[in-house]
Amino acid sequence: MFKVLFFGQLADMLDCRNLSMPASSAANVYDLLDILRERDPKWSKALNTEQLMMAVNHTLVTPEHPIVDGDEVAIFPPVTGG
Amino acid sequence: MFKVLFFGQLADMLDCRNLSMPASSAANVYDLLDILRERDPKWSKALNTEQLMMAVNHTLVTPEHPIVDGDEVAIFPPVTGG
Amino acid sequence: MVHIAVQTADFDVHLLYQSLVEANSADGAVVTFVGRVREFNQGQQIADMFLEHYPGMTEKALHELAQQAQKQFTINRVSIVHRVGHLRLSDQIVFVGVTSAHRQDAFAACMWLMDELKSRAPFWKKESTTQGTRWVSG
Amino acid sequence: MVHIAVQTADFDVHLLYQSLVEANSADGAVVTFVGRVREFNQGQQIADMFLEHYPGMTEKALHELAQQAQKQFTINRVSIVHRVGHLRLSDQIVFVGVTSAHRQDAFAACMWLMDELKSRAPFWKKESTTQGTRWVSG
Repeated sequence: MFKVLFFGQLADMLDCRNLSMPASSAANVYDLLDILRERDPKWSKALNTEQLMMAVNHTLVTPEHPIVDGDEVAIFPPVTGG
Repeated sequence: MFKVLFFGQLADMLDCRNLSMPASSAANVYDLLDILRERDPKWSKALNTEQLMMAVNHTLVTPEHPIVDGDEVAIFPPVTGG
Repeated sequence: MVHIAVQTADFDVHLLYQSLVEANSADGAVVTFVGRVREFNQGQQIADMFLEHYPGMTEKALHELAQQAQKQFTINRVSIVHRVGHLRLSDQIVFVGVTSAHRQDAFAACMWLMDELKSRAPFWKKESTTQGTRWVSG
Repeated sequence: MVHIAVQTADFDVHLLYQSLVEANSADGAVVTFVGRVREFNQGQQIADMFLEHYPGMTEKALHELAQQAQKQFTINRVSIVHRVGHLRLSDQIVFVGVTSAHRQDAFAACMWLMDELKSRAPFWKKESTTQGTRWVSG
């Protein structure tokens, strides 16, 4: 299993802050995004943007980054701190 | 009359912090420096450098700046505040 | 020295400044930046703000930025404090302080840290304006 | 707002910071620089220092720099405090604080002010080092 977290406006749009998925369901973040977009039109729309950032185990990654059992994957809109 | 002030290392070298001169003695700062250099070898040496800054009435000026009666002229080495 | 904090409470600029200079005779330059909630953003009047963050990742990201700054610039101490949760008009949001022997290095590192923090650290701002609530876009 | 002071007494960074942000909801960015007497300069160990200045011209020069910064950059408040007289190791020498809606302007103005202050404001440093006393060359 791995965890998926959502933050900011994206979490509001999905009305979801976290979920768990079987480790075998996605080999990398790119796959994961494809699978999530297929859930329903709301998810498809919210995730169909190039304005997403992603982290695996608290480190920013590119979509090619692999996902393995036990990972914490986070998907979020551009950050706006400071 | 006008006043001439010296500061920093220049004042130490000249062993002089201020003096007064007749208004007619120098038309501008350039003239004033020439006159002061003629005082004696110590003054000549201390003032014979391009590393001098000058102010008239509390404003930085170039050597061409005129000197008139009542002015306060200051001559000093490069500033080192901050 | 690296000091990182992510907190709901306000921070004390004076104490943070003290920790940058205490027992520090090597550094002639201290540059600090404080970011505050300002009245207008993108043309709308701000009433208050909610700052969401990613607990766990946020402190790690700030630590990494501080360490990277210490490698990239000739600086010594770095202090970064970022608030989260509900903030009101004029509240302090973020403190970044850097010490160095020379001011150019301290300025450059402090600016770099703020740029990186704004583009890489997981914070998201939701503003309450006179026209309702909106997420600030990146 | 422009606040200028030339003084022998130490200054309180916290009070100066407060005066920059008090009743100021327009400015999201506060950048401050503090210069301090550091242990080594040009390879020699500093024990203490004497800061000479040109009374009358100094405050005028700092006022003019602050006003020029307010014309040249999109900033609001400017505070400059410079000490003179005898200073010891780690003592605070100078404070420059700038507020602005945006951090880039505040950083740029604060750096510009320090550069100009160092090249135009009439201060001269005499350092006491382990090898004797020397005037710092500009």
